[in-house]
Amino acid sequence: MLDLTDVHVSYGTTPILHDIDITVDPGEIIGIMGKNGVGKTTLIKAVMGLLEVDAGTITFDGDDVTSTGAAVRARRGMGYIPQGRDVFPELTVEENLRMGETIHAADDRLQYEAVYDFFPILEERQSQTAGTLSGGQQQLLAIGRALIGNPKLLVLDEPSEGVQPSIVQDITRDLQRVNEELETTIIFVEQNLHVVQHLAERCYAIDKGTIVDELGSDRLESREAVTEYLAV
Amino acid sequence: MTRRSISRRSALAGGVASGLAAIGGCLSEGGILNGSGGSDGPMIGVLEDRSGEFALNGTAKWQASLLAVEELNADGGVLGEELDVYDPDPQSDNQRYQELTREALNREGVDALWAGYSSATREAIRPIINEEEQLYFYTTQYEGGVCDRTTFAMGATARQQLGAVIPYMIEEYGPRIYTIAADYNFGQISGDWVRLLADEHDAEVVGEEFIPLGETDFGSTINAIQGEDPDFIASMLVGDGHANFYEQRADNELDVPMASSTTMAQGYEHRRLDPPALEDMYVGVNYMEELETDRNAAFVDAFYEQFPDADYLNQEAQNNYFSIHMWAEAVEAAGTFDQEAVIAELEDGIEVEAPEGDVELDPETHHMTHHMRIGRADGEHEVTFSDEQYIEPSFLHEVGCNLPDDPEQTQYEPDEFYDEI
Amino acid sequence: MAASDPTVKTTRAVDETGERSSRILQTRDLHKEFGGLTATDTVDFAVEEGELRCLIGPNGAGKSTVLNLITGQLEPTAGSIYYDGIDITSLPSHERVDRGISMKFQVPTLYEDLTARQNLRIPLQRIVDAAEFETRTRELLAQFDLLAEIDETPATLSHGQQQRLEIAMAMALEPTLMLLDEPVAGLSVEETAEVAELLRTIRAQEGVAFIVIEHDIDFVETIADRVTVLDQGSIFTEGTIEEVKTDPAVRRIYLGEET
Amino acid sequence: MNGYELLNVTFQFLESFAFIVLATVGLAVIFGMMGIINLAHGEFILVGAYATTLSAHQGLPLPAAMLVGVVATTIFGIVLERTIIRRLYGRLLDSMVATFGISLVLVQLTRILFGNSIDQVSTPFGAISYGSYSYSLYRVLLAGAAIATLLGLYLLFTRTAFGIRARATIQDEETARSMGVDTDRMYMSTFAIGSALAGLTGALYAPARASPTPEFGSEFLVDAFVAVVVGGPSVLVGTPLAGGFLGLIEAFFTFQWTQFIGTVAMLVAAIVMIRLLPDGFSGLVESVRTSWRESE
Amino acid sequence: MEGVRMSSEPNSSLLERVRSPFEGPNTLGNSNGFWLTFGVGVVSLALYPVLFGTYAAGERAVFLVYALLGVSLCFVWGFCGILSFGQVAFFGVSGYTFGIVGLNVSSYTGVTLGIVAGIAVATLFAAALGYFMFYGGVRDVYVTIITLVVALVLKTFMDQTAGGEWAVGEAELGGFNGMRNIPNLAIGVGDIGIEVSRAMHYYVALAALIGVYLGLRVLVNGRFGYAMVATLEDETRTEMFGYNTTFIKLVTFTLGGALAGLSGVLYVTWGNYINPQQFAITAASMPVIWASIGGRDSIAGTIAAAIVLQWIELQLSGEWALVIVGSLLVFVILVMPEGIAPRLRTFVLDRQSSSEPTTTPATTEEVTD
Repeated sequence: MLDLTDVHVSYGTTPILHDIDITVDPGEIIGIMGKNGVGKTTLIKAVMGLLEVDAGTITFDGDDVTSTGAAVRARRGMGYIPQGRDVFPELTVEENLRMGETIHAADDRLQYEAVYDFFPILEERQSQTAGTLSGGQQQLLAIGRALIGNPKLLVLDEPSEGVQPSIVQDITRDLQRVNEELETTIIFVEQNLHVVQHLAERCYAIDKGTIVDELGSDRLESREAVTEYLAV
Repeated sequence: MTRRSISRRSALAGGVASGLAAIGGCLSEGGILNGSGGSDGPMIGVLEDRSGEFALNGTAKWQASLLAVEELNADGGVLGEELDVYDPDPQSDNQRYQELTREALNREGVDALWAGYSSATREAIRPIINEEEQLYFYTTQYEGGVCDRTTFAMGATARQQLGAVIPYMIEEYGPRIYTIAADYNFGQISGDWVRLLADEHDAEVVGEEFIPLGETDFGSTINAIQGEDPDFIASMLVGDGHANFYEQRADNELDVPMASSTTMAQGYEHRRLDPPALEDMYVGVNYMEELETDRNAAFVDAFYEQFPDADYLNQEAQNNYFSIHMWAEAVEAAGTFDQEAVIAELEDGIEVEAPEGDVELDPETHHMTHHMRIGRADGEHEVTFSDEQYIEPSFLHEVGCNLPDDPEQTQYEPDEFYDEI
Repeated sequence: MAASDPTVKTTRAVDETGERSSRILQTRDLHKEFGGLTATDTVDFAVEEGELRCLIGPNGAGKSTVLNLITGQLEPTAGSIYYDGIDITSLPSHERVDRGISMKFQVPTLYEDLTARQNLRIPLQRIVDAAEFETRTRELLAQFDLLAEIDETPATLSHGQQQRLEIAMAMALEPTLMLLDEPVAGLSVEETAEVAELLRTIRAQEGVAFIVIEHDIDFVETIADRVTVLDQGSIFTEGTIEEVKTDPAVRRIYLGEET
Repeated sequence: MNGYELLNVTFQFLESFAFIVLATVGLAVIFGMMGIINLAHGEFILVGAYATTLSAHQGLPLPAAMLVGVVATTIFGIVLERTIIRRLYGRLLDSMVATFGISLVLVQLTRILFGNSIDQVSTPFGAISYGSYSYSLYRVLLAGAAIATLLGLYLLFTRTAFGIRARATIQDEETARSMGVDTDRMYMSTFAIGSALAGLTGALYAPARASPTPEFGSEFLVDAFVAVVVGGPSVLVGTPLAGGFLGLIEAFFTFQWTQFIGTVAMLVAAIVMIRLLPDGFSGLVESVRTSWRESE
Repeated sequence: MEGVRMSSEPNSSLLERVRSPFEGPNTLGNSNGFWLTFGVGVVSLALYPVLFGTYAAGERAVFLVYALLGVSLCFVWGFCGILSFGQVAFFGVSGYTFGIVGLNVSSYTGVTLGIVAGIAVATLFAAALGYFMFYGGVRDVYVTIITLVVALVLKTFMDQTAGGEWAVGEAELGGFNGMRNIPNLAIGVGDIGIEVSRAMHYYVALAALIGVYLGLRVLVNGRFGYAMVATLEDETRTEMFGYNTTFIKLVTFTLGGALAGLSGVLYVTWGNYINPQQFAITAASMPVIWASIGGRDSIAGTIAAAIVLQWIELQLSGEWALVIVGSLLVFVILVMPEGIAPRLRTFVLDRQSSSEPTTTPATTEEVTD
């Protein structure tokens, strides 16, 4: 589904990422964990095409998308859920969802009912402007918005950020349901222990701008193995 | 401008010689590389706008000037020499006018100059012309009052135009006048003349509004006129923006007749605007393309033969045309292109066969005695003429302008001489 | 070393109660909202003279907001800031700088067209005479190991050199409180160690107080006297690095586990 | 002030409001959405007016001629965007200089191609009479057209997928791109809409003005710039408020004194407004909305 | 003046010491080649009246006057990031003020006072407008639009000052027709003084231009210049070095107004005339065009562009003139957005580095400013 080979990225003159190799198979839920400031967001933006890579290749669904822009990647089936509260704050919930229609304009587009079925709160708040939602609701909206276009791959940047712990558990469950019921592949970056342990089937650990470890489901169950890459 | 400031400025200019100019003693006017410049043969300068704000009025002036020169040259030239024309486009830009005027006077050494549509342009270049004592023809109809030794005003003055049309309107429609005029020198002096003429004919100005140039909204003006309900409107509006008044007058179905000194004969509004915007417009003019005389028919034919795409042959174009011929006659009579001799010849009194009729130059004031007519536009914008009079430039006589005896460089304004204003 | 304006630094630190105190900076109930979202909530925070304080916390905890409130780039919705005993809450940034607060931004923002020498001149010319430019420039560059790069423009400097030049520029103003926003972000291990060494040296020599925002806990460990942990816009806990590291609550806020 | 005079002021207000709004919308859309100051805005209006007038002369009924005016200006805008403007995104000041150059060229080309003026199309509908007064019906109806234009823009930007994408692009271009929005095409379409609106203004005023000349567009420029500044960055909120505010000031002072005083009062009010509200009316509305939300 | 020298040469020559205050990183041209070109430029401008005569020189003096107006914009825009369309406002206000004083006090005293008054009023006007904007939080493009609106308001106002009620003493503002018979430039008291004739006006304008040019070079390479350029590049950061950037912008804007005022005085004394057209949008755009084309951070480039463009406009006549000028603008903006002078400098640098690869290690050689 998604392959990153030997990817290097810098921000201005500052090198951020180097020698990144990641493979995601269809239907998988892949986590990328790391502490603050190790380059997680940079990595996810490079996956989405919002940052250009200096070197290396990115293939998606069999096509080389290294030099394709974000808009094209989105229409090919990448659904992006940005960090924090990056919904369009001035648009209503419904308008935000309609933005999702541009993603992966396939015939089997998800109906709004289905999204509302997943996230009933969004139907309740349909005509409210997104900026007035709580952090957790905004996160649900961002996920719902991506799902409207029925993407092949969901790309999430720290879904737990700015969200209360109890809601984080709900979001984790919702994402698992999405993966099971819609067969959507998921890749996310995270530093929240709960999300990493409960959502990821397989997980890469990132530190100082490069992949330092890869953890299978067995090691993910070990709290010590995971906290090594997350804790303070 | 008052005479005092003029004389003071000359006094200052006198100080130059003792000043810095001495340092520049080694500098020649022409320079090493430049030679004396100018052409060998006779040349006139024609600075008329073909682009910018006044292109609408200036283009025909330029075209008619070229026609006159063409005719002179076809006829063997002036004093047997082919006449050249220096005619760059000043683009309705007064600074460019100043530059081009200096260029015409100093580099090209023109024998006579025709330049400028608006009074603003004339006033911008007149100091240069005065400094060089250049023979200059200003051909636009204007507010009047310029009494200047080397300047010859060929257009009808406000006094001549309004003097024809205002009394006619008072007679025809009644004594209550509402004045609307462009808010600058021309409009304000014209407004003074309307008041003066109203006073002379026992009429009354019931309302007066001066409107900034370029203004395009006249809703409030029209409401104000409707509030006063005058017998007729005296309109001295100027330019394209102001033409909107006529359009809006028709929209608002304001059917008060209008008298004007500025409409139709210059900017051919009766051709450009859809009827009946100018219905019942009466304008005091010395010339319009529609004038039905044989002499004019020949002139119009010649003009459109030369310039088939021309928009309109306006009053100012005719003035340019006849004054170039008049200048050529004066040169022939003087036997030289020397400007002083030509001025002396012009001041001797000269008559010329203009398309508007035979007209005379008034030696004392350097203005023309014009055939003034009332042109009226009907509901279809057809123009008819009536009430032709031969009117002298009387205002300058009254203020004592006598250029052959007292060569001055002034512009007189009526409010300095009449208490009624 | 002569300060620019002797009057500003002669006052001994006095806190808002009028008592003499060794606190150089004190905030009271600092509160900042952005269009309805609370960025910081009742932050009470004090820094002692010459102390090196690190500010840590997860993304979005409000660390940069606190820094910007101290420098005056942001205006608080409520609360006040005392510096050296004076209420500076409504002072414009440049006047706070005059009182001895200096700041190094996260992303290097050197003046692109100027050489290292000329970059340094921008802060230097505010406090020394033209005659001293060259000596002071060389001193500073030597201190930050950049003397060889004196005529280089930022584009030709390495990332680490750029970070050091920025710190040198902030230090040129001879501050009493220095704010650093992620000084080692994007630096290699060796470069990080160099910066840590540099900060320790400056502190020892000049007695400057520091507030450092940093994610790199190893780096924090090597430099910090005390650590303040921010979470959800409030101070979560404060203490030595050892105390904070072993505090299970701190681990929880970082890992997102429920308390 | 009697009843008739009140009607006079009302009509004058409606006329000022219509003029300011219609002069501004095209400029405001392009500035508000793309951050480009189009100094050739007046000449876009000129294109609309000329296309309308010339096709009316060809015998087209006025509504059809107006449509031609709008379409011609839109196409013209798209061509300019693809060839020149596109290269100037993010270069605000350069785009000002370039559009000024375009403006010079257009005015003079119009003169070369069509002469110093073209014959006018007369104003339809006649006048409303009341007491001794009357007012042109078409000019009053222009206010309706202005309101309809604003309403249309409102619907376009809130009800259509295009509008939502356009607004999303302004709020957060990066996220919009990651939602599959082709922002380059977004800009082209926005420029086309701005051009169409300028064309509409030209088409609507072609019959309400004296014969069009190459300087036709410059009449709209001052009001347009003033209203954009007073309105602030948000077109939908700013333009009607600026039109209403400036129109009221102009109408009142014009009624009380003269048209000139009205114009000067409007300009002075604009400058004072900018001092008080650097982000214009839409900034004010935004902060009122924020504080209202907080107090909830 | 300047303690820091770019060259690390210990015993710098006299020439270098003379040059040093004028050089620095904030002006593009600092090399021998540049100063040679500069010298050639000054000498040829000085020789122009000798070669082409005093009439031609008197005529072209206005090019230099307008170049000075361009410099006033270049200074505020290129060195402090304030794009002002209002330079013509200060220019015109100064011109009218000079006219009012000069026409009322009819002696050399009056003219001398007029010069002072014209520049002073323009300066105060700029200071007031700048205070209003910068301390009112007006930024970026809104500064541009406000300055444009101010110029247009002045035009609207001056256009209607035709009536006698708009006379200030002897001086009639004249409305659309403009103010005429403004005295020539002179300095003196009472009847004793030196008056500048048209031909000499050229040299006065040239001297003013060169003086302003060199003065500005000293300024922008000095303390204040560093502060200006720092403000231009990054306002927040500069604020954090303790600079009051709002004040720096105000001072810069005010100085720019004073320079525009100086050129306004030189303008009215050149043509003895001024009208409201000087405030119109076309006039207001001209300085922006010169600076854009010449290079907004290059004073010499702006001067050259102002002179050359005015010359081209004068040479081009006929209906296609404006089409050509307009197209030229668009072309230059598309092809060399930073302006011609910086582009030329890069070109010369490239050629030098390719032709002499081994010599002159660190010193950058530039030819244009």
